[in-house]
Order: sequence, then structure tokens, then C-alpha cells
Amino acid sequence: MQKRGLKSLPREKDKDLKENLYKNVDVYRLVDNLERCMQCGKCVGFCPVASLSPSYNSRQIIGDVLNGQQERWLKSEEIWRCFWCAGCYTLCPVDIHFPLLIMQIRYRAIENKYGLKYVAPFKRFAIAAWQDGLTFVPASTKGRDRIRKIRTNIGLPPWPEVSQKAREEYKAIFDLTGARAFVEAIDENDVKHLDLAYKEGRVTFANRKSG
Amino acid sequence: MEDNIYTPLNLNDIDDSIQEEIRTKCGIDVDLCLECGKCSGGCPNGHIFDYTPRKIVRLVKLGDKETLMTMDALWICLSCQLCLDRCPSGIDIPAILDYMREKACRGGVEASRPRVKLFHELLLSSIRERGRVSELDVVLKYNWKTGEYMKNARLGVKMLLKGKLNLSRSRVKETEEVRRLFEATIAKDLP
Amino acid sequence: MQTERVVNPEEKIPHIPKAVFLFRSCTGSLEYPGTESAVRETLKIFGINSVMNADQTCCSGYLLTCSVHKPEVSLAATARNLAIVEKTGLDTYTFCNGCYGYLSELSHILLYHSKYLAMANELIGRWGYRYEGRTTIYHIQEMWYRLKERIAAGVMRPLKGLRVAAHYGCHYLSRQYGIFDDGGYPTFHEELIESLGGTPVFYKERQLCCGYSVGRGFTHKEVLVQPHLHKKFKSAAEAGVQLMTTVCPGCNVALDREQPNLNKRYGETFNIPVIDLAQVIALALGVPISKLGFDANTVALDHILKILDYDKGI
Amino acid sequence: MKQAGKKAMIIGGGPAGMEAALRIGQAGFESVLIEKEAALGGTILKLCSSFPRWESPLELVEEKIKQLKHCSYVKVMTETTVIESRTRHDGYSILLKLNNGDTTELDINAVVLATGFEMMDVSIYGEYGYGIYPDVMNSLEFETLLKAWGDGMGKTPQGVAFFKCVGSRDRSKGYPYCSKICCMYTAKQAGLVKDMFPNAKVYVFYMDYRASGKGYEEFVREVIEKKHVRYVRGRPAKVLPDGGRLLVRAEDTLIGIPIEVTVDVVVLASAAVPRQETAPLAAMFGTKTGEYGFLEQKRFSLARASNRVFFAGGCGFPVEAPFAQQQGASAAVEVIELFSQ
Repeated sequence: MQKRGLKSLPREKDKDLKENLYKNVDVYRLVDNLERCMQCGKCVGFCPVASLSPSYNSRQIIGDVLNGQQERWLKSEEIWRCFWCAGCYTLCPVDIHFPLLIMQIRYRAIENKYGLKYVAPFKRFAIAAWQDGLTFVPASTKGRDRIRKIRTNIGLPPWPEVSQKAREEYKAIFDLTGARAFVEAIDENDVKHLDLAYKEGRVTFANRKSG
Repeated sequence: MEDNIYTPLNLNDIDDSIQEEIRTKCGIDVDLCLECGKCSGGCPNGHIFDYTPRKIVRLVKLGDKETLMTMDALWICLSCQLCLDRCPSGIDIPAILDYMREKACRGGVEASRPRVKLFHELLLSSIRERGRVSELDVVLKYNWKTGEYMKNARLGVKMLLKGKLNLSRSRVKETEEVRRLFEATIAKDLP
Repeated sequence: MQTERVVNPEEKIPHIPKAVFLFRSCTGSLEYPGTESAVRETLKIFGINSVMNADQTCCSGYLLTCSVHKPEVSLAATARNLAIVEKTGLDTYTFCNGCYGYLSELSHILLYHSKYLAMANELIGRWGYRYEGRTTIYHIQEMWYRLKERIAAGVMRPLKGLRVAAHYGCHYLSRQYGIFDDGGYPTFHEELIESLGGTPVFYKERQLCCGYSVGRGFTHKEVLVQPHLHKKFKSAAEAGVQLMTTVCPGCNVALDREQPNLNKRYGETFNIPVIDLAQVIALALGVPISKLGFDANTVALDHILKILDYDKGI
Repeated sequence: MKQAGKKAMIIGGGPAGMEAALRIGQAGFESVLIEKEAALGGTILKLCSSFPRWESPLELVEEKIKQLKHCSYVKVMTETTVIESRTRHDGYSILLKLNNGDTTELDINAVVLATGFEMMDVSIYGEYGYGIYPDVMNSLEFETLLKAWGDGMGKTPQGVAFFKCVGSRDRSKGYPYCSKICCMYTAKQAGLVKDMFPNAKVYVFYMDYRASGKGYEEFVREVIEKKHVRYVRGRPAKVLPDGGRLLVRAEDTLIGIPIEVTVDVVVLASAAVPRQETAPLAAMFGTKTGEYGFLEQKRFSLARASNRVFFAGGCGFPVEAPFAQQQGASAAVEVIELFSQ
């Protein structure tokens, strides 16, 4: 057992430290102010996910995206853990909307066929949504009947009215924007193993029983 | 579904014992550390350390004895003293690593790089028996113990032809004193 | 409530509208229909007609943030839905934090990136829709707070000091600008609960996220969501919370459906029913219990109704 | 012999104002020092000890008051405020409200504003619970608590946490500028707590510590190394009530893990903003204020805001007491230069 499972990281060369490097992640220009980040750590202090799995560190993800070390995160397990609660955005002294950034990192990961197992469960919802114009429609008829029963006893129409016109238009939007191809390209059984990007360098207090 | 979910470290629960030990035993006060990162920048192996030298000093401050003893950096540090030489506060990080290495060995903690530990032991036992390192002895024992018998054999032959390999199993006259020296230091004070 | 970043109710809702456009929420209408009916019944009590429209589809924000499709879809779908609302000339009132968060974020993006607005309008133009950003997006909890005095006056079944904890949900508070309270320490739900006769509880993890919001409930249930909820419910139970209110059916799903799993996994005895703030208000204002759809909840409310000695029949 | 048409008024009796009044008086020109509080000294009266040499600030105030009494050209009027002023050809005629309630009008040829700074209202930071939890206070309020502890009153704390950059260097809820002095007075306060309660745990949550002055870095290092105050790099995210104490959530960015700590007192080093009186006074004398309400001086001048109006000390930008004095002296130089033409 010579190697302890730690593959050696390339010396973090600053080979690609060009300006506004984060632009190739922030393709939709939703986090234009990323370069204001002062690395102050307020977001990680609040983050409910970081307090459970320390290798998830939003500050370091921003730091790496700014310094051009994005590849490390594409193959990582951590970018799929964000709860999207945007508490980091609420607290950030420079108003960086981090969830919008991690959403776009996830797109880059999906393009490179990483993390598909974390998108697969929603493929069903997306496909169902084209038909129903609604999300979260239970797949089983038992589930749908239960909803119809509850809705009728409280005096609501058995099923939320979504007009046929609405469904067609909603479905058409998916086709026209190429989103349908994107959804169908998600291959559920491509369960590539994802590695924790930052587990080394983490103080693992995991097995320490604290109060 | 066992539950070793991480809970954030509470700073009040930091046990200063390891920091105290290093202050008293090695005479190093880690509070002097400016957290500037000069040591980690220069460290030749820094990029494959799981904890860079600065983070090791930080671990001492956080009192994380368990990680200090099981981390990989303990065994792949070349103790080249560059971090000590560069440190604006003169903190002797190699000495901290030496101390933690002894503590790990004494505590029976399984080394993350067993071969490195084996090599250390072979060198020391050769000095202990013969008062100095007899290279051939150590190399052969190392190959024997690691099971790679013919490792570097061709290199060995070339060195022999060039007279670079000292075949004699040389020994110091007063090996008895060297052995007593080992007994005196190893036995006692380390917890 | 303080500071100028926060809008005061009279400013955001200058006068009480006669009718509002009630934006249908997928979870709200399917998982917990009681929320939708409670909202409509309560608005009816105050003479506000809630207009719903069958052409309005899902806001598609949830699927967007689960990264299952790209922003173009959601921008176009939002533009389309809001164009429908603009045709009615009413204000958009959502009763789900998710819808509110996604609608205001996506409309913000549409109105600040003319490129995206043009793309969306061009796409939905083929069906005659056009989004100009005339409608303002509200959340129904803002209407409840705006009607605080009238609600307090109209209470027929006071909550008799029931220990109620408010769960604010992240997507509303994280809008930061133009909301009713500072994201750091909101109190306006507690004021509402107090006006209904309940005792609000400020437990330690009051503002922890429900953890379900963006699909982590499906992908990381055992790894992250359950330990996270365990932390939240342990703190709530210690503070003696008897009932929890949410303003988002998504949070309702997370907090309500997960309690039995937590009890099984951690050997706890959590029994805190979770219902929408609108349902609590409707309950206090005397709306018949049969209209509130409590049987959709996993954690039953019978012991709460017994404490408030409401006979289940009415 | 008081020279006609050479009378200066200094508004604000802090270190800057006292120094300006003294220098102008010593140069033989009449100077009127008005202060709205009952005693001269300004903010430093509230402080205990000082950096970088741990001296008591009261000694500085007593010394200055002694010198002011000694100088006959200086007239000190405490509990006096400015009501309004009319511009005249060679200055202003200023209506003052005295401590006994009635008013008086003085003809003044040069005005030195030295109204100082105050703490920003940090209740906007709901996440820290200022104004909600009693044990969360800003640094000025903490000075009074330090004094109480010094006299043996108040409960002995087990843990104190200092938060730096609350309101400063924050473009979303506060001000983008760095208030310059918080790093040093927070280190001083932390050191004092450790002196009074050696086994209390004292934490300072910082992003950087800016100690760029004579003896400043050694001062902070002494607090860290000798007094064992634990400096944690990471701006705190949240303060929660936890069994009667306060739980602080933050990240230790130097090791990259989220941390928590339970303490009894949380001190917020809030941003320093100009006092509310600065804006009306500046308007009254027609001088311009900068983006955040601080007074702006004309280019190439030391302390001149407009041809007969000068300023010194905290109302220009937050500044330590010794430097406020220096600014007071340079304002005095410009007044003296104006009077000796």
C-alpha cells in the first residue's frame, strides 16, 4: 500500500492566469462582480453544507475560478452539494451571487460528462414537465390519485388547470432553445466516480465526537 | 448508516497540549507565526503535501494531534530546512515534523509511507550496530525487506565498477559507546 | 425590522388591490393543495379576488437550478408567464418562495440584460406574448404582513399560546433588496404569529435552510440533507417548538416528509407538524378545517387541533 | 492686545480642536473653542488605555486643558452649540446657544471644524444581532464595559470575540473604505481583556490586520504572542443565541474549515462615520463634503476646506488621537497664515 490514494496534484502553475479568466465559466454573465471577492470567508462561515462536509468551500471555489484552476472543480464531488440557499449572497460584502456561479460550473461539468448521476433524477421531471406544464407530478398513478382525492375534498378542481395551449408552448420553448437536446443527452447510467477535490488539506475532525 | 458527519471545530475545545509540548520539548513558539505562507511557497515537496508547512503550523495551533500524526507530509518531508531558513519568525518546522514523527512511531501510528519509515529504521539500526552507515548493508536489507530484490541491481554493478560502492562493512572502534548513546536517548523522556 | 435596505409594507403595497394574480406553484398545488386553498380562502375573507390563469405554466426555475436545462428556457418561460400576468394588469402574487425567488431573479436578469430580453421576447413573440416588466412580483406573506391589523382583528380561533416557530425559507430572504425584512434577523412572521395569539419561538437554528430546495433532497438525502435537518430539528425540539410554519411548499415537503426518516435514522421522536403560514392564518380566521387539506401532511396535526380544541368536524 | 478682525472659532473640543485652539492662541490670535459636551476631550474621554504605548488618554486631555488655561488668548465655551451663521465680508457672525440657554453672537474671521467621527449604526447587520442580543456591542460601547470591568463591576467573561471590518470594507451593507484605526484599537481592547482576565479566551476575527504606524506592528505582535489573543482569519458569518451565551460561526480561511466558538461578549469594530453635526455645519459654512460625508480639503492645502473654513481630525477621515492633534496644528498654521497677511 505505497500510495495513500492521493494522486499528486500538478504544481499549481499559474500558466493560465490571464485576465477575467472566470469569463469562460461565467458564460451567461450572471456573476460579473466575481473579481471583487476579498476571500474573507463570510460565505463559508454561514454555509450549511460546509458545516457538514468541510471539503466544500465556496470561498476556495471562487478563488480557484478566479485563478484559472477550474478543472479541479469540474471533476469534483463538492460542486453538486450546494443547497442554493444563497445565504452566502445575502452575507457577501460585495454581493457575489455564488449559486449562479456554481450553476454555471455544473454546466461545464456536465459538458465534460461529470456529475451526470446528480442530474439524472431530474431528467424525469424535465420530460414530465413538457407534458404537464408542471413539475413534481408524481410518476405513479397512485400518487396522482391521492392528489386528486385531497384536492377534491378541500373543494379545489381535482387537477390544477393547465391549458393545452400552455403545455404546447412550454414544450415548444424547450425544443426551440435546444434544452430538449441538452436534457436527452444526459445519460443516467454514466456513473463516473467523482472525487473530493479538496479532501487533502482539510482538517478532518469528522471522527471526533464533539459536543 | 454510521454518522461520522463533520461538526465545525469549536475553538474553545482546542487542546493546547500539543502546542505546549512543542514549546517545552522543542523550544518552538508557534504563536510567532505570521501566517505569511513563505514556507509553503518554497517547499520543494509542498505541492504533494496534504498539509503545506504553513498549514502544519496552523494544525499545531488548532491542536489537531491526530492529523499531525497521520498526515502524509510527515513522511515525504525532505527536511531540507528551507522553510526554517525562509521563515520571518524563524519557526523550525522540520523540528516540529521530526518531533511528530517520533511521537507517531512511539505511539504506534501506522506510517502513511511505510517504505520511508523502513529506510529510516534501517539507517538508524546500522549506525547503532556499527557506529556508521554501511551502505551496502542498508541497501541489501532494504531490498530484502521490501521484496524487490533486484532493485537498482544494474546501477549497483556500474557503481561497483567505478569504485563508488564501498563493499567493506566498516565499523567504528567504540561501537559499545554508540549503543549506550542510543539507549540513553531513545528510552526515556518522549511520552 | 430596521434599516433602509428593507422596504416597509406601505411602500411596497401602497393600497390593498381588489384582485391579484395568484401565480400557481407546482408543489403548492400538488403536494400541499391546502396551501393554495388557504391562500384563496383568506384573500376572499378580505375581499381580494385571486385570479388564476390556466395558461400559466411552471416557472421552470427549479429545473434550472438543478442544472437540468440552460437559462434560456427559464428566461423564456418566465417572460411568457409574466407577459400573461401583464395582460391582466394585476400584480403577481406567488405563495411559494421558490417561485418568488426565481421569478424575481429571472425577471431581474431579463430586465438588466437587454440581449436576454430580446431573445425571450422574440421566442414568445410567435404566440403574441411580450414581456415589458410592468408587473411587480410579490410574495403572499407580504400581503399577510400588510393586512396584519385586519388579520389580528379577524381572529376567531386564537392559537392559545401555541409555541409556533416560523421557517422563513431562503429564496425570499436572499433577494436582499426590496423585501420586508433584513435577511440576517427577520421577525415579521413572528409578529404575525403573535397577532394570531401564538407564542413565537426563536430557536437557535431558526434560519437554517430546509436543505431540499434545489434537488439535494433527491441526490444527497442521506449524505447531507438528513444530518442537516437533524441539526435543525434537534434545536427546534430543544426549544419546545410545537408547530412550524413555512411560506414555501418546497420547505414544507422537506421539513414534513423527512421527520419520520430522521426518527428512524437517529432514534429521535420529532413530532412537529409543518404547515404553511397561510394555513395557520386561515385556521385562526375560522376557515373550515376541511378546506385546509391537513391530511396531505405526513406529520399529523391531530394533537395540535386537540390542543386548540377545534372540533375536526367543522 | 487683541487684534481686531483676527478671531478664530474652533468647533469641537477633541484632540484636534484643542490643539488648533492652543496653537492659534499661542500665536497671539484670539481663538474661541466651543464644545457641545460638558468637558473637553471628545471621544478619547470614553477610552481606556491607548496604543501603541498603553498610556491613559486622560493624561493627554489634562495636559492640553492645562495648556489651554495657561494661554490667555484662548476662550473655552463648553456645552455650547452653533445655531446658525451669517457670512460677512471678512468672515462669519455665528449665533451660539450657551449652556445656560441664552444665545450670543460672535464675529469670527476663521472657522476650524473639528467635530470628529462616530460609530456607524451596525444594526443593519441582522446576522450579528446588534441591538437584539444585549452582549453584542460596538467598540465604543465596549470601552465603557472595559471601564466597568476595570472597576471590578460586571460579570467576568469566559470568552470575548472581536469582529473587525463591520461596516467598513463592505459595499453591500456598509462603506467601501477602511476605517484605518479599528485594527489597532481592537488589538488594544483584546490585550486589555487578556490582562484583566488571564484565563478568558479572547478571539479576534480579522481579514487583514493593518498596523502601519510607529510601534504598531510590535504592539499587535505583543498582543498575539505575549498575551495569547487568538487571531482567526475569517470574517464571522453569524451570531446565534446558544444557552445564554453567543455562538459565533465563521471560517478559518487559513486552514479552510468552518469553525464555531461560544463566547459571552461580541464586539463589533464598526465603521467610523462623520458625526451627524458635520453635514449641517458644513452646509452652514458652504463647504463641500465627500461621498461619505467626510470633509474635503482644497488641492495642495493642508486643512483648508474653503477660504475661511478649515477642518481637522475625525471629521476629515477617521484618525488616531496623536495624528488628530497634528492635523489640528496644521489647521492652526493655515489660520495663522491667513491672519498674518
